Amino acid sequence: MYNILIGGEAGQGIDTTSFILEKFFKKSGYYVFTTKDFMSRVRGGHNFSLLRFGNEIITSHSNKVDVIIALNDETIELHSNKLKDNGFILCDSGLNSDGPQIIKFDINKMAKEIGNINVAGSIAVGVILKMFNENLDGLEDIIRASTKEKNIEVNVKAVKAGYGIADSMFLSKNGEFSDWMLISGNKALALGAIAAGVKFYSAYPMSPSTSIMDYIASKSNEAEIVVEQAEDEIAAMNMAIGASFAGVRSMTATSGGGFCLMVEALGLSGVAEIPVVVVDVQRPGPATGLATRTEQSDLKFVISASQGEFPRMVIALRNHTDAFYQTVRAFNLSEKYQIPVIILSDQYLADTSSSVKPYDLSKVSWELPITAPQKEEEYLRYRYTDNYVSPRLIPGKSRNFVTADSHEHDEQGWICEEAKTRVKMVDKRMKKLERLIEEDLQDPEFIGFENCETLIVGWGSTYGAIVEAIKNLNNDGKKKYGALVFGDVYPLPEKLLREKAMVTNNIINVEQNATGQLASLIREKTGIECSQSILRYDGRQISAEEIVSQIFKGGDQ
Amino acid sequence: MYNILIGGEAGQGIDTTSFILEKFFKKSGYYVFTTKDFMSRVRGGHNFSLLRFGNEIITSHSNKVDVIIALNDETIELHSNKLKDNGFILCDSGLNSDGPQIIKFDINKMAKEIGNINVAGSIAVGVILKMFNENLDGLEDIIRASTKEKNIEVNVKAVKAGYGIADSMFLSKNGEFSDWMLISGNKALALGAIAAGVKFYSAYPMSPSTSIMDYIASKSNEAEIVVEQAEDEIAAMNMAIGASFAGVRSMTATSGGGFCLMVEALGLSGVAEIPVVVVDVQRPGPATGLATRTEQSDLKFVISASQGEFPRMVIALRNHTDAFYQTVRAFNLSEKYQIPVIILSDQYLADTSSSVKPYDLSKVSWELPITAPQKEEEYLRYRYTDNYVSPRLIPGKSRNFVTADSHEHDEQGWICEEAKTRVKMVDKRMKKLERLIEEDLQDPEFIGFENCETLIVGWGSTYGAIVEAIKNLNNDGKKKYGALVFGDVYPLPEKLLREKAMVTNNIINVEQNATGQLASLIREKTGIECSQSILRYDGRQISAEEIVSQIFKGGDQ
Amino acid sequence: MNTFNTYKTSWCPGCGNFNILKCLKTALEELDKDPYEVLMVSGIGQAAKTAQYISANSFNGLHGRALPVAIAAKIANEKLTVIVNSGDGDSYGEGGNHFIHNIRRNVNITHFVHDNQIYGLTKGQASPTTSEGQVTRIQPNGNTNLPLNPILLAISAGAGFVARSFSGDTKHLVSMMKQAISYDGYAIVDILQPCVSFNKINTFAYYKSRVYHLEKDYDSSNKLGAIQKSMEFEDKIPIGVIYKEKRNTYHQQNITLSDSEPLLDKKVDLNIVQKLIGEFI
Amino acid sequence: MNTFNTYKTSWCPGCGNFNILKCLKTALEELDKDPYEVLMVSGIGQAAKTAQYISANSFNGLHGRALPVAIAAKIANEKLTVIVNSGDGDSYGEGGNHFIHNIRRNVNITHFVHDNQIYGLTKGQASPTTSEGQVTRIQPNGNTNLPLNPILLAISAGAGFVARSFSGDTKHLVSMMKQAISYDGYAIVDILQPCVSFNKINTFAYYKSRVYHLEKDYDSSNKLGAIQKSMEFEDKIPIGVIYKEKRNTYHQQNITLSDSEPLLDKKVDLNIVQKLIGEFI
Ligand SMILES: Cc1ncc(C[n+]2csc(CCOP(=O)(O)OP(=O)(O)O)c2C)c(N)n1
Ligand SMILES: Cc1ncc(C[n+]2csc(CCOP(=O)(O)OP(=O)(O)O)c2C)c(N)n1
Ligand code: SF4
Ligand code: SF4
Ligand SMILES: [Mg+2]
Ligand SMILES: [Mg+2]
Repeated sequence: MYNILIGGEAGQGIDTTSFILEKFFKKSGYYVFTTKDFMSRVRGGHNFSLLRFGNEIITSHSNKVDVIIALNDETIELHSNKLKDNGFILCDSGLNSDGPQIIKFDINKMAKEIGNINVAGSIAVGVILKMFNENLDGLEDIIRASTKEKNIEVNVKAVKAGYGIADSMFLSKNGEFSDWMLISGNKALALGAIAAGVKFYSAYPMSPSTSIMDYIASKSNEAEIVVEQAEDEIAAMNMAIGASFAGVRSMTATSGGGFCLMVEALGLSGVAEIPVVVVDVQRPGPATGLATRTEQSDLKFVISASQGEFPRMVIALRNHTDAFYQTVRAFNLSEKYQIPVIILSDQYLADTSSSVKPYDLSKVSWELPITAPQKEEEYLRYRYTDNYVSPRLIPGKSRNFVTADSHEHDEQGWICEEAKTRVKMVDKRMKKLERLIEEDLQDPEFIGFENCETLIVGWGSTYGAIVEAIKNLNNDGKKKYGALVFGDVYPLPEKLLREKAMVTNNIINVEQNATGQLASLIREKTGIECSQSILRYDGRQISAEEIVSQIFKGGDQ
Repeated sequence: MYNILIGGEAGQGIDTTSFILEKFFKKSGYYVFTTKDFMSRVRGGHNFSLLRFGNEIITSHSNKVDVIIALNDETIELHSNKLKDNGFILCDSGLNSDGPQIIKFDINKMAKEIGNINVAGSIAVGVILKMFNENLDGLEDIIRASTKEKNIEVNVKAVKAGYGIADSMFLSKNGEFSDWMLISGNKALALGAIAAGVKFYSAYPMSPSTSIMDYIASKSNEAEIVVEQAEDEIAAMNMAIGASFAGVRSMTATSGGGFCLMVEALGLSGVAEIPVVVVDVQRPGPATGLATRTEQSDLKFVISASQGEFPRMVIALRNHTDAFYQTVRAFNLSEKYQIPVIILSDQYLADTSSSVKPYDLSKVSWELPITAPQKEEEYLRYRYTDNYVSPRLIPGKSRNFVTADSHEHDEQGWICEEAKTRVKMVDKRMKKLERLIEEDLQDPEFIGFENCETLIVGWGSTYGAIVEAIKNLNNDGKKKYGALVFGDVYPLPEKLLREKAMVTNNIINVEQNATGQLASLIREKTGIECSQSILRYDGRQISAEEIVSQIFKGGDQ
Repeated sequence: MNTFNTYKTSWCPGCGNFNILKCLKTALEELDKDPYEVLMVSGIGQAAKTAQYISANSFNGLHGRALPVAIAAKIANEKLTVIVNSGDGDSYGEGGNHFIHNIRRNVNITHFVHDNQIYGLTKGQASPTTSEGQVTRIQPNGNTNLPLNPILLAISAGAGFVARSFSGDTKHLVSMMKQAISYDGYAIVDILQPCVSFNKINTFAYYKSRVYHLEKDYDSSNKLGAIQKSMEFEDKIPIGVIYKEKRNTYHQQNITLSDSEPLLDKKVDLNIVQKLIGEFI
Repeated sequence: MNTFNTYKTSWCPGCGNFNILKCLKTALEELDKDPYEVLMVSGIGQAAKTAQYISANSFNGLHGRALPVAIAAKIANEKLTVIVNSGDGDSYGEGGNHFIHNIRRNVNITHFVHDNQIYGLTKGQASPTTSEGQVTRIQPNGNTNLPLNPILLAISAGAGFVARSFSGDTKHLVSMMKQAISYDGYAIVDILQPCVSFNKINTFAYYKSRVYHLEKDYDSSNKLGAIQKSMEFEDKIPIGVIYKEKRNTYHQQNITLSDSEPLLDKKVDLNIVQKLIGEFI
């Protein structure tokens, strides 16, 4: 397994550089996992990518680096401590930094000769490709996919030039992942929505959710989807609800700040029993916070958002497989129970690219609105039924009137203030959740020794780091470790958790927030207490190494 | 103690009728407690008031009624089951209803003779006043305060006419409450804000919060306050924050739906450390719900509202005393810790009038911004300090620049993405809450037997009913009961609760919601479990009688 | 056949809303609309209750948020006749941002604003259209905000059909409603409506004595003239179609919708999804 | 003495924001403003970062919400010179409702909109002022919304000072800024600004070749003329004070504020509170 860090300023082409490398490594069979760390600005500052690849499945980034491609001195200052003993730094001869592990080439000079200083990164790509013994087949196509037409030629030249000046250093490999997909979390989610049949997507741009809209918009013509950029998030959410009411699958995505503005309409979806899927790609708050960084601090917010009480479901995405399949499932459960389903992702997962087994469309099915036949004059939109869900007709599609009401209402959907009706309607709505718990809730994934002495609990995108940490901890052999990583977080699936809490009461929660939100949700719902918390809330994703070292620091080894 | 119910359609003058009666009873020394039950419409439907009065302190309404003033047949149909055995119904001879307890007068005919059918209620008032042996001194002034100039004369005539046709029936009394105040929950809150020095009040109308704005607006000239009706709740909240930043005490009030729109700015107040007081007068949700009814279902929402994590305080108002003093305290704590403080009230408390001991202004003090002297060039708005609160200068008031930032920022207030600073700033903010818990958090009020066998827990406006229920339960003598009623709900004061939970583990939560939000907050924070839940969520307030009967039904007697 | 029934209302006797509802029914019936293909959308307020009082599909959503729901429903199913009935507070106050931006989108829906120049349901606070100086419960010294001129604003934001009418002029209102519903694009009719309970200034008599029908030779296609006309709102208040222009609709411009197969009839094509998956391999 | 410094910026080289910031400093210095009495308010976006780059008091709030903060700060302390710098997306998109309604309030603040006709910070989506047909990441078939005309809208909503300028015309921009800051009431300057990274249509050259100074004899007090002028936004784009009118300000009309003692200097009078308590006895 190798780990390459590419660092420089915003605008120096770090994205393109890592994109090209990714593609080559994947093509030749490696499993690839690339994460991005960038500032909230268009030019300047310091950004970097971490490109990890190897012949086995990789579930998270690592801060131990084999190669650093440094497009400026700052990169070396900031990251040389991450370099492994046998690692090296690749940079232009013009940089000031020096040291035994630094290898300099005349990259900038070559770039100028080729005619564009911005292709320095591509020259470095060439150097790396040669070092890793890649062949340059398909170079032009890959470059075409990552840059504008007019820049293709110079970049091809640049890669070739870099390739020419280096020597191969690493053994060739024989990975099996060349026919897997390489996809980012947000694109995987967007693809899931398209497969689920989303026909109306409304949103207001907000990092780190915007690339979902980007992708769906770019495919809107072929997939016959209407993508509407709303004037604000209030409109985005109300539009999604309106379109869903009228009979198409709809979705909106945002980050925490935009979610705030959707909260009122979330309750509308709840009381009016209109399916809708809302994605919150989390970033550090409060308020504007850190726009391009990662955090898992909206859990408690989204499970309690909006006044009053109504059923909702919250699914946290753990990885690029979840991002696709759970999005499809979100649409189906939203329809089945006529409730809002919130998908929680975060900047880490959103912007990370990973190899993933091609999505299997035979696993995709579509829950349709129940339209139990009944006599015309008897249709009641909010009819009390045995399973608490009322038939949902589509307005204009039958000779029945379809209603939706934000007030408390009677079975017909008219405002109703009667005490008895109020209680029956609240109960009808809340019971849907009980049914969901019975029929559809998924237990967290268990990893590690069945009879573990220490149990890690986590949720969402820390999945990958936890999986790797458990593997390393258990390889170590001193103690037996296990982990439960939650995908469905609300309602909280309690069964497996309670079972595991019987096996050990040494439970450690790993979360990307300051207050341990999952741990307190677990305490609230089950009374189970975590004995240690590993919390990271500086906007950077925790790694497997860090989890291991924190566990050891906490005295647990 | 007596209990009068006045019922009829919206527009039939129920408010005026009960206002006049209230005033007379209070004047002659009774303790008065009036609740209102009305529909979300301006005319028609069914509304009623419950006027309870007596020579002792009354903390809640009761559904056992001595007298019903029925302005229409519907009132009799709906409420005659509430009538005590020795009670009676007063109505016009023209009504269809009949029965041994119904006393009819020619009220409508008399009203027509006086020249206005709408004074029927006032005639009934006259009848009642005579029955209760009141004298009519001050009649005209009281009527003036409740109606338009042009209607004063007919109403005076009407009351006198009613007075003339009845006989006195009840003993005269000697109450001590004539020099107490008679005030509604919302007015008490508004008065608290004025005493606290609110100078800027921005809000968007929303039942049941609007009467706070009404009252402050009506006193804005004399108390020198700017009241601004915002274009929406987003503006209301951002305005309040802007004015506070610039140096005046500000407040906004709304109900759950409007609070949704304030959620993003709540986080702004949190991260920018700008004091602000937000009132959520709860009504049943979700969404539009039941606009003029009561519920306590926003607790979990407001304690987790907004993305990210930041300190906030939530104070639930228990009664008309709290409404004043806790509002003053909210302003002070908001300033002391530079955090948003949320006041939770509800429609029941908001619209209920009660006698209350005149507020003592000597108990009112004002926390001022800390402006620790320092050298000009050294001022840092977000300086790290030993007590986590940074000096808060007012822009333009010194030769220092004052900043506010919604991003994560450094001590100076500039955008900062550095990991270390992020962690220090999150810690700085969150530690303010720990300090608040130590220095300022108030334990719930305990009522009943110290060594109780059963402990009731509740919060906010159910206080009065719980107090009365505990009295009745303990009078009964079979078992020992106690209750903890929370005012400060977030952070949750745990000390007394933990003590009491040692005394008994038979704990019953009484709440006006469907899911037992306080109970789950308690479980989350302390692990303490409630063994029974008494929940009411039909939009009507629970009474002491109901609590008692539910407890007995739950097998606890 | 195409009869629109009225359910029980909760308005005050004498309220202008009654006649607006009646005119709406007449207009729909005269246009031969099938009740099952009509969708009434509204926010919250007295006017907004209209959706609950007429036999058609209905969406009674959040205060201020009728437009986003309405346009999205129309996008989902263009066969629906989508009509918004809502108040001045709802449409221009809380919903102001949607008002401006949906004009720009030009989805083919109809927007009837029951403009009583007051917040009725919440018992009488100034709305965006309340007159300067008018005293209310919250504005005890009189409203100091410049009243919003919805006609002027709608034209300025680019609306293609902008009309004013009066709840007390049945024939005129029915005609405006029919034209607005028939217009291909976003059409707004600002309907002056007395609120007998909370607006004692802009009464029936007040409007009655001021409104006049646009001159016979009035040219509603002249934008600048229309803007000038829209500024008349004092002693004389013109009613009629103040501005009308042909504009491309949202549906005409959107590639997915332009084939006029309703969006809700389009099915997922798994071959396309499979192709998209392939692009990542 | 009254020097406004610039802190380190994070804008792209070549961005129009640099010159807007420079002009702002010049304008403030030439108006002899004391930096400690200036409050810069903004929302979120590239333009909105302006508040962070100039030595003055600053409030960098939420996306779209600069105006409510700004007017409230001015109400609290009228001695502050309150200036909003924010983007077209921030001011007209997310913040559209505050835009319209704060014009109606007429609080004496200044609003500089850095109008690059694009969402810059979020990397290039259509803003309300993006041209029809312009292709962006989210509008791959081209923007179909009618662009919002901020000048026309501001005049229609009742603004008393409405100007347009161009980031590339230093002298003009400084002059507009000075006039706007000096105007007694809400003043808006829509500043055309190239975004070199995400708007490849409305470039420096594009604006440069189109903008022209208003004719010498242009009458900025004629509302209808101003409205007509505001509709010119194609091959030729007029810059200058398009409309100006004297209007009563919020402070002049509000009884509490009309004595010109700043609100923040008014203290609670316990005698009055005691009197109010008495009213309930
Ligand atoms: C988010 C939110 N804020 C406030 C309200 C309260 N509210 C209900 S209707 C209304 C105003 C109604 O005025 P208008 O739209 O003019 O309708 P009218 O009653 O006059 O017909 C308000 C403020 C609400 N329901 N939701
Ligand atoms: C509630 C919310 N929604 C969305 C965003 C994301 N966002 C930040 S800036 C911006 C648009 C900026 O465009 P503009 O105001 O034109 O400023 P520019 O960057 O072009 O100067 C958006 C959508 C946010 N910060 N908050
Ligand atoms: S309050 Fe006014 S608008 Fe509402 S129903 Fe009564 S008269 Fe009509
Ligand atoms: S993205 Fe555009 S607006 Fe933002 S700094 Fe760069 S050039 Fe300027
Ligand atoms: Mg109205
Ligand atoms: Mg912009």
